[in-house]
Amino acid sequence: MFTQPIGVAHYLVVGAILFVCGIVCMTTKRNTIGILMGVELVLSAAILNFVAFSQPAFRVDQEASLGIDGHVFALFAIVLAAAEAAVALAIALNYYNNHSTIDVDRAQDLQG
Amino acid sequence: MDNILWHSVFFWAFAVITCGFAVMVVLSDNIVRMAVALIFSLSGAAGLFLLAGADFVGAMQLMIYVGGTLVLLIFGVMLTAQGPFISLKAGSGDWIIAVVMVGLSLAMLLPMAWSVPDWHGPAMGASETKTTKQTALQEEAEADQETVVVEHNVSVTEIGLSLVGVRTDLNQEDQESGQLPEGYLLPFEIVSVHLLVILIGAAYLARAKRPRKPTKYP
Amino acid sequence: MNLDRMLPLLLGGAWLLPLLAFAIIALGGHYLKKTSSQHRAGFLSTVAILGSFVLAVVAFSMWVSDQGLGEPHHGPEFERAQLEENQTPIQLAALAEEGEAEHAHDGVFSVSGVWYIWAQVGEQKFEIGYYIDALTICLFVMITLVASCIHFFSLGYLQEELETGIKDHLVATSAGEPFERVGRQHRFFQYLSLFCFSMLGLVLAGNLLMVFIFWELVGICSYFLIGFYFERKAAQDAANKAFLVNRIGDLGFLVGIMALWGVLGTLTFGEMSTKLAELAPETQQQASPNKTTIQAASFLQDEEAKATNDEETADWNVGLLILAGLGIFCGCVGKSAQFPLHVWLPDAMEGPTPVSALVHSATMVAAGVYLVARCYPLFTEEVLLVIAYIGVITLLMAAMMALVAVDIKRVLAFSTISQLGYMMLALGVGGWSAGVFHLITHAFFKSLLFLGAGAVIHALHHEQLLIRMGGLRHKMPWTAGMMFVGCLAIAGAGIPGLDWGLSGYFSKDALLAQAYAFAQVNPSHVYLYWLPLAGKALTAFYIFRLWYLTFAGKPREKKLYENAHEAPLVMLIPMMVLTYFAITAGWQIPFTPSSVTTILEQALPAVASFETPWAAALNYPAEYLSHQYHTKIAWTAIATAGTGFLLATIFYVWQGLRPDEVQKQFGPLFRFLQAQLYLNEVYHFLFVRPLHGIARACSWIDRHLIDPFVDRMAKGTVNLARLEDQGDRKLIDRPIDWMSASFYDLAVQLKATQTGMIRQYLVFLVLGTVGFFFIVGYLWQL
Amino acid sequence: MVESLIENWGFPEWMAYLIAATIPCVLLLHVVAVGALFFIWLERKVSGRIQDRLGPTRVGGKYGWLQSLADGVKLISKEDLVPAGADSWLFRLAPYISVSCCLAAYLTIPFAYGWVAQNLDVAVFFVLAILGLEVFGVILAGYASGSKWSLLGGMREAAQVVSYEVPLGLCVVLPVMLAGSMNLTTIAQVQSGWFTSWLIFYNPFLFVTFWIFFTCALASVNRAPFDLAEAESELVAGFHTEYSGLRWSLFFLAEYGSMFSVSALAVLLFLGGWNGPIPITSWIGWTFEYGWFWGTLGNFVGLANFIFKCSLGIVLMMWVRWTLPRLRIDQVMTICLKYCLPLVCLMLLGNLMWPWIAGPPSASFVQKRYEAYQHLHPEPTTETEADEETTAESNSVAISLPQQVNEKQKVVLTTSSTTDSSLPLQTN
Repeated sequence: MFTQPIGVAHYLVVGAILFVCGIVCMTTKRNTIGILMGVELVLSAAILNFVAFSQPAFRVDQEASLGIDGHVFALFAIVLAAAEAAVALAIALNYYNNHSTIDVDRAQDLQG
Repeated sequence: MDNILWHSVFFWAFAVITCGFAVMVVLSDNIVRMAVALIFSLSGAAGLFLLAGADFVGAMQLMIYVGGTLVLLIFGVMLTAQGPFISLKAGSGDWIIAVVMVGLSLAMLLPMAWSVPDWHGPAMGASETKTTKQTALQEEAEADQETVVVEHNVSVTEIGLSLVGVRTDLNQEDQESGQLPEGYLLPFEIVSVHLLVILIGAAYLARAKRPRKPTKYP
Repeated sequence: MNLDRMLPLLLGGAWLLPLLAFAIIALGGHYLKKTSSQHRAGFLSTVAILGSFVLAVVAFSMWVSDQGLGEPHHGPEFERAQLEENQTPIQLAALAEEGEAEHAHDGVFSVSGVWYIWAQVGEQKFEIGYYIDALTICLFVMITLVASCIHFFSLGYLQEELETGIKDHLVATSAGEPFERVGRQHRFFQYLSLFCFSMLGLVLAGNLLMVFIFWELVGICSYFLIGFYFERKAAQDAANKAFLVNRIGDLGFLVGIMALWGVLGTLTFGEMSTKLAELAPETQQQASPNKTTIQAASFLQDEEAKATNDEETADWNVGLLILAGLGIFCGCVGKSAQFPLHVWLPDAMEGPTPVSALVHSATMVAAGVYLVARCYPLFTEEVLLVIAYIGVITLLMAAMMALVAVDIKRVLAFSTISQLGYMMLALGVGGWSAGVFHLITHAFFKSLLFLGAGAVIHALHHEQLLIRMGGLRHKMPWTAGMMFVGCLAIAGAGIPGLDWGLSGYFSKDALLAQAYAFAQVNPSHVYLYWLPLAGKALTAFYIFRLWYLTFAGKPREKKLYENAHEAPLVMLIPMMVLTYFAITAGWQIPFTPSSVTTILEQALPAVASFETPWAAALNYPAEYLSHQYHTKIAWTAIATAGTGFLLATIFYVWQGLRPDEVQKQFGPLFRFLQAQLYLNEVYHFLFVRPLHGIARACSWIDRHLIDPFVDRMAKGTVNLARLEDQGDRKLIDRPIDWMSASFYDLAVQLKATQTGMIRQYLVFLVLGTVGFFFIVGYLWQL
Repeated sequence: MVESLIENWGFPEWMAYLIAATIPCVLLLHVVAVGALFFIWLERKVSGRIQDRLGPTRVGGKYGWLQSLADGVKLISKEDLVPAGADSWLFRLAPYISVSCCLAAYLTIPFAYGWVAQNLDVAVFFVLAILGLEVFGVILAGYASGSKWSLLGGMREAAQVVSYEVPLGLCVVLPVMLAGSMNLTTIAQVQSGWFTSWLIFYNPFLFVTFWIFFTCALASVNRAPFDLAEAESELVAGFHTEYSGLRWSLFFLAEYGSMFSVSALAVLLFLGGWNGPIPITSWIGWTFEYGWFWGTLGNFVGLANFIFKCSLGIVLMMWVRWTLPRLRIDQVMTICLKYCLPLVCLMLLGNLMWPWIAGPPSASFVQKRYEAYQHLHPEPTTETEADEETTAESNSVAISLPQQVNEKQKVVLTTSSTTDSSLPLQTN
């Protein structure tokens, strides 16, 4: 296990686990901020994949790596995730002001 | 023992931290503990970034994600918590659905992750080569193992220059011929403006409102 | 110094300054009124007119330095020579024609031009232009000077209009209380500025059409100003009357303008004389004294008829020229309140007194005289004769009415009419410069008299009846003194032996001398001399009657007398200025042989030289020829005026004759005069009542013939619309309603899928994505 | 170091790596621990002097040298309490987060040339990030204590640190801009020479920025007058009200460690790092190029310089603490968002405009920057031609971004032509 070099696939597996955890977090938490945390996990998984794909030493065909592009995309993803968190948090606070709770199951005002 | 690759050791350590705390995020009912677990999980991810040669992305992850966003999150938790240790537990039905989704997603994602031999890492692809081209590459890689294992760290300078529109990682000939992209100046600007808009929007959304006060019409 | 360039600039500026003030007050009057310093509107207006005055004086001095002051024609030596030779009138007339021919081609120096062409029809242009000669400049100076004085006076006179609550005792509300209203000094000054603008524009105008425009503008200003106290019924009626009566005159004016257009093809003053010169010789050749009738030919003669019938064309030209002259004079009759159309002026005294002073004595009513003077070359001899006779009738009639008037302002109003009659007479008998000279002197002393009257009225808190005044000289010595000077001036007081007198002395003297000369040449028209002379006695009588009743004797109303007070300085100083000019306007300008008359004579136009079928027997003596009669006329005139003065003194000071007894004696005449010859009633019977009848008939036709038809149409349309409405509902609305209802039902059924559960959506999302990848990843490959 | 361990000493590879990793760890731990002991003692003495008293005088002699150690012993021997209402897991965890973050910041701080645990390219950024993480310990402590005082303290700390991170980050941008690198070693090298070449004296904007940086650093390490999180007059003791014993001393340790690290950052960014005010070492040739021994000796001088400057910074912080009264929370926010932030933005703009005002940077500065860059990315010696060319350029041409780009492009391209395998080349 420790004698083998690491490849993209390893990162992908870690990313998949993070992703799945995020999904489960989003579906099982009733707390708005819990859902936000799930989103962060999912985004983190995506960023992990970007970074993994941009490291040429992680794959056989080194020329196929993303290089700088992957890093830049990862950066953009982080920045946008921060922005998203700010807005979502603002929405959550607003929701809490109006409903005195942050339970998303009660947020059914838009129900059809 | 001599074959131990320290890189792999640290990878596994960080992977375990990341995944373990991610699972803790899922399993914990206390929102603050979730947040703490998330912090560790994301910090572990930052470690993975550093291992993958993405110093700057890792630092960014720590700075913005962990240092900024999560502080905000915890702030939100504290502002909106009714009791000291609030927990909103999910029903068992939710858990069943979640397990089904976990199963389905992993069943999809893991085989996909392992489906491409190229992605298995430099040393593991030898036995699973399928095409001649890949075989050739593998042989070349094995022949020059030292070169392969040397990692490439993308320097901050390169990223910074690419963000202002100069790609230093490409062939100059290709750049001069105008066939390659010119960097990320435009997306960078768009993201900046986007951030500004988000800031204003968030401030607007979160500002204190007094719904009880009747509106006075002139 | 370039007169051509500078004069239009200066006078145009003087003309537009009041417009600026008007615009500012009109747009910002509300603001100006609200501020604490409430004189703002008044000051603005006053400053504007003062600016105009300064510009006019500058223009005048430029003119004088360029053109000189003018010289008396054929100095005293010539006159003496003429007297010695003791020529007969006929010979004199012949001489006159020679002299005239000399003078006619001296040429009148004038500056004319065009600022803007506002319409062009084919070759014809309608221009905004100017025509500046000595007359224009003198009138500019006079108008701006008098207007400045009156603006200042108004600041004092309309002081109470600054208050927010004014009780108008002449208007009663339904509750019997005096009507209370907000003061509107700014409106007053707004109208005053607009008036000054219009009046200056009228004088500056370069063509008759422009004159007409400003003519109407001064008319509307007069309407506004007469109706300034529009809450009062009398003021409303007076304003309407003035406006309507003026319209009658203006109709004639318009006809005259059109006729002139037909004859000359131009309305520009600068081009008129040349066009007339083109026309004159031809007319003289073609006209035959025997032809007394004009064939009734169509205006729309075709080319052939014109070509073949030159004689007729010439006759037409003369006829049209007469028509034009009469028409223009008709306008002047309306504006200058001459005999048949004079009825509006006495009523116009309902306006504030400064208005009466400026508009209804000094300037606007003089506009008619000015127009006659300006269009002088156009008038044929018949027309001039008509003008003279109308003038005589007016002056005598008005003077008699003034004898019996009891309202101080009405006396002055009749006096104004009378004096305007004198001017018309002077113009009608060929005394162009005498008429215009009298116009200028009259402006000074009449506005002085009006301002004095205003001061009295102000002092007595709007009491205007002469019989309630008396003895006011003790309370208002300054006003009394200056009024006395004004009375002397209008009566024409002077010392013939020294050839010294007040302004009226010179102007009336010149005027009567010209009438005398005319009567000498045309013996059949000798009344044109005697009647004005009689009028002079009447003038002296009524004006001193006014003065005695107001200032002399004992106070008749104690209460009024007690409350009376001298006018404030802001009112007195303008009066002093006017007094100065009322005394000196006729004097020679120091160190020169010239006077206002000589300056005016620089613009002396050639007298019409058409021989026309009807008045071939008339002779017009040249004006300078009348100089020989001056001494004689002066003595006569001063004698008649002295008679009038003496009579007035007997009546009202020495009480030798009792006015009420005389009144009883001449009861019918008295009532006839006091009712203003029953002219108002006659007009009412002749014009107003038939007009009402016609209106009633029109109304009946409207109600019983046209309305039912319109009603039927409307009903039919409504029925049609109902039908269409039904079609709309059944054919169009129903399918659309059905469609929207079914969509609504569909939406209601579909909304069940929207649970509002975020986590549920998420599950669907994930399952969908996973499913998609399964399909893509496994099925697709197969 | 690893190679020498394997080859000279015969260690197995894994043990060599282990040893090579342990040595810096232990050294750094000592810096923090001993430093904290010293500074705690110093603080007591300084506060005593400022308040016109003597401070500790008994333990360890006249100056009370061992007072801190005695305190430490006392604290360790105290009972470790966990309140019944607390979330015990988080309560126990919080001090460790604080102290480990504080320690982690030392990873990338160079104490002298080359004496750095991890010579990261993004060192400045990394330090800031780690310092930002430290706040978690405080927040968690505040939250997990189950006490209202603690919670309020934690909330204040969170708001304050999140806000002050913004101007702090912007302050750092200025030196980074000038040095053209985020590597702390490079930034320090750029400031070598006389003290006038320290970046604080580079232009007036940087001078002002240093003081803004100092203010914001005070706030971000939660020192007076910004110590709202532990305002004893309002919140008893703020976030550590419920703590006692060793855990409490860990918070204390973390505070002093952070003070040292922000001082180090200030020194490295603005005050010349390990460079003395007078370049004596370079005159006598004790540079790392001269030889291992003399270089090391020179480095020790640099280390002394560095630690002296850091200590000065800390004394300054103490001075401020015992001089200024504590601010209210709204004043703290006002200072950050209404004064520091606009001011530092202004300074940033001013620094950008500086070449237009004062002309291009001096040739010596450009030369130093180029050399620092060369140390970071050593060029192959064979490429003399490119070297000369670049040096000439950097000597003669004024500072401007395109020129920098050219320089770096050239460097990168020359490297890529020799070692293909180490650089990614996208062909598609």
